[in-house]
Amino acid sequence: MIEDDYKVSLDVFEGPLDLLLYLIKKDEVDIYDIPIGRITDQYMEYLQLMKVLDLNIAGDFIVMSATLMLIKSRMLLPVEERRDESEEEDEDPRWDLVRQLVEYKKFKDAADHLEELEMHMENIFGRESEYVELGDAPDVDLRDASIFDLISALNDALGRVQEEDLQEIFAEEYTVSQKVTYIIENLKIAKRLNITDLFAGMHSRMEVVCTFLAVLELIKLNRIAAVQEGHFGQIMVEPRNPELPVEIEFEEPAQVIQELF
Amino acid sequence: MSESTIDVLPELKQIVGAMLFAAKEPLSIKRIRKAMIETGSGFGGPYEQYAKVTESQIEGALELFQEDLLKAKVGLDVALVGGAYRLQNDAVCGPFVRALLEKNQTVRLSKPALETLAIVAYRQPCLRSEIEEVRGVSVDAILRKLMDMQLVRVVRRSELPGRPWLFGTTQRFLQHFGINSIDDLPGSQELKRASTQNEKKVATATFPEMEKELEIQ
Amino acid sequence: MSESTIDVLPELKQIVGAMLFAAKEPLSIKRIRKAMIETGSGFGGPYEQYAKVTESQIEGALELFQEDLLKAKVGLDVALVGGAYRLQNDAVCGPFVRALLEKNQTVRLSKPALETLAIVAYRQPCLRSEIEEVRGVSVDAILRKLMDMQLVRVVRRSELPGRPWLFGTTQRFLQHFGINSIDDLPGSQELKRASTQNEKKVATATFPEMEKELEIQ
Repeated sequence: MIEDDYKVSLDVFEGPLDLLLYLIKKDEVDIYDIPIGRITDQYMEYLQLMKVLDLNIAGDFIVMSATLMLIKSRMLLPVEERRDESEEEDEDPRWDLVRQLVEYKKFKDAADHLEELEMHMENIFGRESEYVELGDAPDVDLRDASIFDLISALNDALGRVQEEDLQEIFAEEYTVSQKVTYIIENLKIAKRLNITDLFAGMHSRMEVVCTFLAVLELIKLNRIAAVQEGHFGQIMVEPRNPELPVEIEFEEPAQVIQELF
Repeated sequence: MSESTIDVLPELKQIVGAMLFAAKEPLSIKRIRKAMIETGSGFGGPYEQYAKVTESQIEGALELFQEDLLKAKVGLDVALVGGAYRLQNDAVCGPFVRALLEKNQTVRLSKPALETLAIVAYRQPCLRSEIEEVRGVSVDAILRKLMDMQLVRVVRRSELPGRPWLFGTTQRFLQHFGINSIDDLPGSQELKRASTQNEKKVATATFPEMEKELEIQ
Repeated sequence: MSESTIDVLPELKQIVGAMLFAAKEPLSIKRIRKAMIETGSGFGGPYEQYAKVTESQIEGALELFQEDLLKAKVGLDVALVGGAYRLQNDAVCGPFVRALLEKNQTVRLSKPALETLAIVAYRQPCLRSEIEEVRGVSVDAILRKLMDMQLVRVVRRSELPGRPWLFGTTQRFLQHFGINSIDDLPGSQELKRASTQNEKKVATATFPEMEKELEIQ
């Protein structure tokens, strides 16, 4: 079983709306005509992975899954019956959600604009000789891949792993700390690694998951950054503070492994 | 390299340039005028003319200064940031300046932080619950961090039950992003809304811990 | 105010201007070249040309920069101070800058301090006893103050019995007075003397307290 104090607890500041927009963008579907069944299934799949990985997901994600299920079921009803249930005329059950997503999308665009301004200002120095620095507080880099991008990469890697003989899997021993060392050592040589390459040649799901958790742990410790150039681009792993020694104690996530099978 | 000679009276354009250069922070027209008046009345004689300078004359001098600076292509520029003028390096020279100052890695804001900041910027003064309604996720930790970074501040308490805090952006926010005023942000009319309308609409969320901390300060 | 565009490569003149502006201290040509090379090799691509920049090219760019700056009359000037270049405000605008910075009372050195400093400057490296010989009065306190102000420093111990300290001026001294090098001081050839000749001549004075303090540092 997973130990209570083992938490990757990479603060997931992204919420359910981010996940939905992520899926909408990934599938290139029309935000005003969301294929609710397909998106709901994908949403649940990601949510399941996040739960299994024991990320600090908020209740908001659960609430949204209920909302999605409700919309999905109401979409199945003929229009007349829908009207009976709610007093409103003919309203598409998706409408409230769409409105919320569109509204949020506007602010995401506004945030993109701020991001551009921030990058521009990095090259500007005033007489105070300081670009208004935000202090040393280690923050997640702007180019950082979102947690959904990472999970998507994990999903792909798991998909690539051959269905194996279960006996064989459990015979092998993989640990997160082992993979932490593996990543650090590899980054000393390569400086920059494609996350897909990190999973390359792995034959068991356990190994993939341990590697993935090691990536999350290192991100959380601000030792590495997962950066992505452009939406849905390749995710690269880079070292952040190479001079710091690694001293991480792990409780191995046995439960995670079990749940994935 | 020139000799110390005060036999030629400087033009307004030169003076604003020298002031912007020597100042450690952006200068407002008022502040420039104040220094000119002080010098003018302090020195007297031919300097007295500077004591009569108007704000629009200074504005004109600043425009001329920027024009001539850009024409000369000397790697410098003037920007209006948060209502004040700032002398700064030309953005194209940024990479060289960074190398000189050994600024390799800059702390950049994460996407969620930028989004939260955008909501605060457009909707200010706004409640934490309003931000959470838009983002669909708790913003407690991010808001706290943005306040630590002095990009967001508490504007005042709202009149809603529980008197929750209303948040807004700071002068530092404007400086960090090089913005003169919130109205300069694109789509500000669309994304803004009458605050009264929403203050009523939005459910009151208590924010006890943070409020307690704030009161101590 | 422009968009983030690094699509136009800056001229050397602009780059040296931006660097002098952003630097906190005067810049040597070597230092400017180092930052250019770093940027050039770091960015690669079209930037690589900057990695090949020579010192004389930079010197040329600095001359051009100063020329264009003075032509534009923007209240700024370049000075060569202690072998390094510094961007500074135009001297004629000084009174206005002082008013702005509220530096109405500039710290001026007293006559005795200036005299002591002059002796150190022309005769360096020199012993306290040499200064006292010229001034005919103890300079212990003044010397101490000048060292506090970082205008005077200990160069090394002399070879004389008791190994007393030898004093000299600092980089800050050059900056404070806007001098490029000691040789630029008027009559420096006349006032200087072969230090060997004098080291023997001058009586050794102990300077116990000060020396003790210095050793602690």
